[in-house]
Amino acid sequence: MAKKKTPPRSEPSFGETDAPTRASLLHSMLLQRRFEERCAEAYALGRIGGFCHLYIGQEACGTGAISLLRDDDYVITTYRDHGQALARGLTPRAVMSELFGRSDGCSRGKGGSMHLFDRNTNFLGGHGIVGGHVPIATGVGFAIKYRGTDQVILCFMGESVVNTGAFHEALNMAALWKLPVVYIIENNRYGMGTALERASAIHDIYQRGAAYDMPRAQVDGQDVLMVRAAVAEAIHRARTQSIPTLLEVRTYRFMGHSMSDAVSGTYRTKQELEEYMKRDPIHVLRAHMEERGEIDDAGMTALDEEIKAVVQDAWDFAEASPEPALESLWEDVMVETTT
Amino acid sequence: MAKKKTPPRSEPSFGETDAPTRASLLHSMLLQRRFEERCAEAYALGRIGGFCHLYIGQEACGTGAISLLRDDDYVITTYRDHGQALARGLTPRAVMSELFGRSDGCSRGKGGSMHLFDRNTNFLGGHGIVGGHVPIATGVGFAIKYRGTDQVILCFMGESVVNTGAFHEALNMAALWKLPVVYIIENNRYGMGTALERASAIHDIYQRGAAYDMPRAQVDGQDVLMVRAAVAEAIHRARTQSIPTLLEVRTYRFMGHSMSDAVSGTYRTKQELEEYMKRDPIHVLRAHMEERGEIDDAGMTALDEEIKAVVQDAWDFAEASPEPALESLWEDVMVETTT
Amino acid sequence: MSVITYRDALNQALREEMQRDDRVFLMGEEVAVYQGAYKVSKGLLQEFGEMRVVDTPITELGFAGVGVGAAMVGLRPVIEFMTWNFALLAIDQVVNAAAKMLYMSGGQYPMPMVFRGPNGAALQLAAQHSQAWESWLAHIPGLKVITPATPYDAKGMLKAAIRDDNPVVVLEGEMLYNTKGEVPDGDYIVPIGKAEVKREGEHCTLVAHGKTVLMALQVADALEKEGIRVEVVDLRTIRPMDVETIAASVRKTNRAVVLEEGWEVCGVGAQVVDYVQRHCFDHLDAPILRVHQEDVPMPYAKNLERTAKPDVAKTIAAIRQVMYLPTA
Amino acid sequence: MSVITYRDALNQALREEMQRDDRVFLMGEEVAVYQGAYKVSKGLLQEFGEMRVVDTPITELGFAGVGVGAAMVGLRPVIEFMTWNFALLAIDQVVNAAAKMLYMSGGQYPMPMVFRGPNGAALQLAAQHSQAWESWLAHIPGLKVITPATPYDAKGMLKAAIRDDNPVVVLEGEMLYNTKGEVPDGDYIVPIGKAEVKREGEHCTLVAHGKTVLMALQVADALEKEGIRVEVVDLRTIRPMDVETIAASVRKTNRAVVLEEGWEVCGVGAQVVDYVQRHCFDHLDAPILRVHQEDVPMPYAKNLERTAKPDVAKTIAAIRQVMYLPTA
Ligand SMILES: Cc1ncc(C[n+]2csc(CCOP(=O)(O)OP(=O)(O)O)c2C)c(N)n1
Ligand SMILES: Cc1ncc(C[n+]2csc(CCOP(=O)(O)OP(=O)(O)O)c2C)c(N)n1
Ligand SMILES: [Mg+2]
Ligand SMILES: [Mg+2]
Repeated sequence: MAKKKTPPRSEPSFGETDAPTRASLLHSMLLQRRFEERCAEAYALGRIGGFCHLYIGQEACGTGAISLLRDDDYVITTYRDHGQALARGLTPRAVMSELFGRSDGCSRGKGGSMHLFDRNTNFLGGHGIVGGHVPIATGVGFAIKYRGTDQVILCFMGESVVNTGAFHEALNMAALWKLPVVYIIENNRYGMGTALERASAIHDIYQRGAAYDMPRAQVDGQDVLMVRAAVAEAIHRARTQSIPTLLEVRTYRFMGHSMSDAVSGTYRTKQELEEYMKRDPIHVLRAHMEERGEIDDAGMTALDEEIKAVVQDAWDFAEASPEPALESLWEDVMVETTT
Repeated sequence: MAKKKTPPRSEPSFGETDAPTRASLLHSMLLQRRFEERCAEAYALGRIGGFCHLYIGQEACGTGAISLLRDDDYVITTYRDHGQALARGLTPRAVMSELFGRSDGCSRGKGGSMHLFDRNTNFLGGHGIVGGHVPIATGVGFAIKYRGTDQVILCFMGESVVNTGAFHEALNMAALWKLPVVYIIENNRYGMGTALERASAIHDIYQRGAAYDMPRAQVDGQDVLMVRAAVAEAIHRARTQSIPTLLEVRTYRFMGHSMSDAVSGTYRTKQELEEYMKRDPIHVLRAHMEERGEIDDAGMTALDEEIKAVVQDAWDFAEASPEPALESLWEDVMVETTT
Repeated sequence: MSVITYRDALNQALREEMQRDDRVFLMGEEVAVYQGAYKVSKGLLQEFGEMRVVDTPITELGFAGVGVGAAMVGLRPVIEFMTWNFALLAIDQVVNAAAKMLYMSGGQYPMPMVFRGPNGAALQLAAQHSQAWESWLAHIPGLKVITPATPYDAKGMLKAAIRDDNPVVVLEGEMLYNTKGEVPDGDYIVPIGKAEVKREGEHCTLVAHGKTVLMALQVADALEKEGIRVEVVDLRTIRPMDVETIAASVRKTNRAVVLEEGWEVCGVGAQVVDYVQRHCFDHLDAPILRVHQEDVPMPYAKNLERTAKPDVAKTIAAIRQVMYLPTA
Repeated sequence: MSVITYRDALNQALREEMQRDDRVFLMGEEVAVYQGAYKVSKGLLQEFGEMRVVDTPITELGFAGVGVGAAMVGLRPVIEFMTWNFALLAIDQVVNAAAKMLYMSGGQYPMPMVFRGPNGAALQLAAQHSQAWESWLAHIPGLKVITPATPYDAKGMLKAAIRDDNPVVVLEGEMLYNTKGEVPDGDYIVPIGKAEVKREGEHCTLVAHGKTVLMALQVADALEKEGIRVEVVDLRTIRPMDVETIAASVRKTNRAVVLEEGWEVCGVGAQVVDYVQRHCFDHLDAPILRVHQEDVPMPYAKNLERTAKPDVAKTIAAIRQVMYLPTA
């Protein structure tokens, strides 16, 4: 069961990103975007059911952070997990099949949108209880230290999580025991309909890290290169010194909280939404690349077409994937013990 | 059910304590000390059962803080509640009867050492789940604000509590909503056998308040006059501005965690204990009073005799108090609804 | 009388009780600005203001405790859990504080409060969001536990719960919120602790509660066509359970099936079976059978979820079995 | 074989399993420096060091979650709750994470972990510290729940639990830790899922588990003197329950009483009753009776506590009643 350790590679230096990396970041972000646009469509058509939380607008956070990981590192996140799953390398086919509730889904159709898992890429889910996965991340950090490897785990969460008891207990332990965990708060300003300012007594929430003497920073979450720079530093600290970090990545969600929530109206205005949408993370990266002459309109169109085809393929694959066999209902409750 | 509001009185000015007040502080602390010495005896004799956590060494914390309250204010605390109950004015008879499990006990014999309650003095218990009473205190603060009175609540807790999720959730809400609660951490350096430094990532734990932008301070908990000064300021802020405060009162327990824990050995040394015992809060206050010529050896002896008689009376009363009637087992599960 | 939804019935109950008694307030996640995650509290913020309709941070343990504290000093909190799945985080406050305060204090501190929210599975919400907690809550002395099945009962019982001086757990259902029924416009109370025979019959007793009552009525309809008359007993209150109404029915029908949406082991049905065999031992013509969720966490896939849940067909099969009729 | 205490039996199991497999570690409050609140982990810190015997802050939810995370990536955590009363704070991690991870992930993430600690009442610890949680835990698919009653079973079953690739809940008892019995010195396993007839008899089946097994044996002794031979079935595992062993006994005795220390409503006994009436309907000569804690929070006063708890006299009365004998 012990994980094989990948050979050491050179750490990307802080803040630096080369052209191929930028291209792959753009590819990943655009894939997430197009993928989720089709999710919205599939939801409307009843192909996807239950709760479905889209990541549109926040792609730079997960993409930038995950792009820095080694294969043997870990990722854990909330129910808003499609983007990070794709960024981590789960195939669009496996994810779409899961959303469609099919047997080729990454969780065999049992998890659905909120519970994407993939052992191959160390993608530890997809968790539905707000705050619940934060102690789990701390536990993975503990296991890494226990084994003495130099892996790290990224733990993504929404900004509401900082008010939960689970967050507090988990961060105190990680700091106390010096565990290699990078806690990444994706501060999209709202937890469902509750603005950060109506839920937290402090508004610069990375300062919650002060309560644990934990290294911390606030980052522009719409610029994937800034995210990469900040996360690279945190990963480096985790990997080489086994010290955790708390990062607040400031972002915004362009869609409703879930598919059943209106995009704007009750708790945020259309103007506010439109203002934030001007800083679409895909446009921000594209602008960086255009400046450097790395992409033009034609390139962008070609990329888009390519990606749309990939997403269409995922849809077709998912649709063709069989429903789970009814007997599988009773499987996976218990595993056969072999020891 | 609405509480009658006591007429406004002048707030004690910060830090000032007059001679009669000092005398009454000494009386209260010595009463707690002698009372609990007899508790230890009663426990050894099997008169008291279950868990029994003594307050010896920490008397200045509760005594100083509670001495500043109005009758209509509230107190809530942990299982280590004998001292604060007596300081709040529960009679030694009612408390001893409760510890003996008798019908004249302040909780009718149902609560025991960890669950002293008294509606007459707004003593809201005596709670056994570490951290559990902290949100309850926040709720009392909420109710005060809801009603628009100028009451306050003091919430006592051990230093281990700052690591619990309940603490975090409760303090964030109190700060967010500006509630008149004074949270008083009695930092006696150990939670059972775990030294603060092995449980909390920061050691100046009043700084946990920074995570909620809450006014905070650290106080010498062996000097009742210092405690009074700090708590007076916090109460004033709560009463006049409805702003909560987090106070860390540095103290030490002279006994084991509970009656079943050795006084020293496993987790702290005899030397450490003896060092701390030099700053017995009763001696510290007595020295203040001797300096001012307010007490001498004879006065002290007389006071001690008087108090010992009161405690003996409590013991005799408790012993004579009948066991609860067996029918009472089924009472107090539900109250008859009258509305 | 108007025909309104279960959701609006709850909303009326909250509004009327808040108008009637200014110690009553509503607290929980998204109850105010958002008008309730399931819109049960629609309009209440506007009518009663933000001190009485209070949005909280995501802190189930914390705000349940805030409710306990407020109740201790005489307010009458209604604590909404967005769903009861999340209430697991708060269960220490429900069980160790709310349910025990009166007892531990020797009768000094009643807890006039309500914990409410949707319970059980909706559609395809998967394992962490599809759980029914009535058997857990009913296990605890010091709590009352109610599961209204109709808009009429929802309004009348929530009002009773808010006026009760004890902690009352109200288990609603996301799948019930849109169901409709006749509801009196003004004030009325449906007492806690009384089951109701929702349909009379003489061949078999079918005990249900909450959303399975609707399923039970469908079952009764279907079997009626074959001449089998099923008596549907709606528990309405799980604790304290109205054993007499159940027993009276079984003494008449001599057979019983218990239907619930939760899991089997130590479920509500097990307790009903225990009562029935003790009270009706000599009247039983067949073992009592139970219908419940399959013994697995809830899966996401539509076909698996459908198979996991109790349904009309499974219930009919159980009834036929206790009647020693061939199962289709 | 040596005669050792239940506490030492657990200690041996932990030590041997930690020697056998370096993925096994123990975590909880006071398990290391303090040697365990009840000294179950005595000497382990000294033998295995602070990475494998880990003191935590008071954070039941947090450290249960740490265990889940460690198990996800292949360690085999043993999480100690100082008592199961405090585990209510952690129950979300036990139920929503540990019990569901394998299922939600479609079989990818087994949870080879143990949650253990003392359960139920000791002496005069009052309402918040005297609760028995087996029925709650047994309700949850995805968990195994065991309640060893003797030192022999304690060692053998804890070893089985640690080697199990699924989350196993081990309910011990503060009142059991000092009890003594014969225990093999080396390695052996008592399999999870098998009940045991601890005493044979033909007149009545008495089903018990955990510390009530000792009470059941006293009951059997006492009744033996009157010529009533009671068969004592020790469940040992609550989930999955060994229905066959119970049913076989009842088919022989035709009567059953179920004894447990927890509360009545939806307790373990209710489930046993449900199984027995379904499997032995035609064999039962009397309704099954249950003995359990009175339906109140636990009081502090000695006389009240004694009255609240199940005991030998109440159990004898129940057995006499199911045998239609006059109750003394
Ligand atoms: C413990 C718990 N309480 C409530 C919920 C319901 N809920 C799901 S998401 C959510 C808001 C979370 O907001 P945030 O953490 O900011 O993440 P975001 O959705 O913005 O990504 C809530 C209240 C839940 N899933 N778990
Ligand atoms: C939630 C919970 N976990 C564990 C315990 C057991 N316990 C009782 S007191 C205590 C230590 C508390 O230490 P601290 O808060 O510093 O208070 P002190 O006893 O020093 O006054 C522990 C672990 C408990 N009562 N509740
Ligand atoms: Mg958010
Ligand atoms: Mg302490």
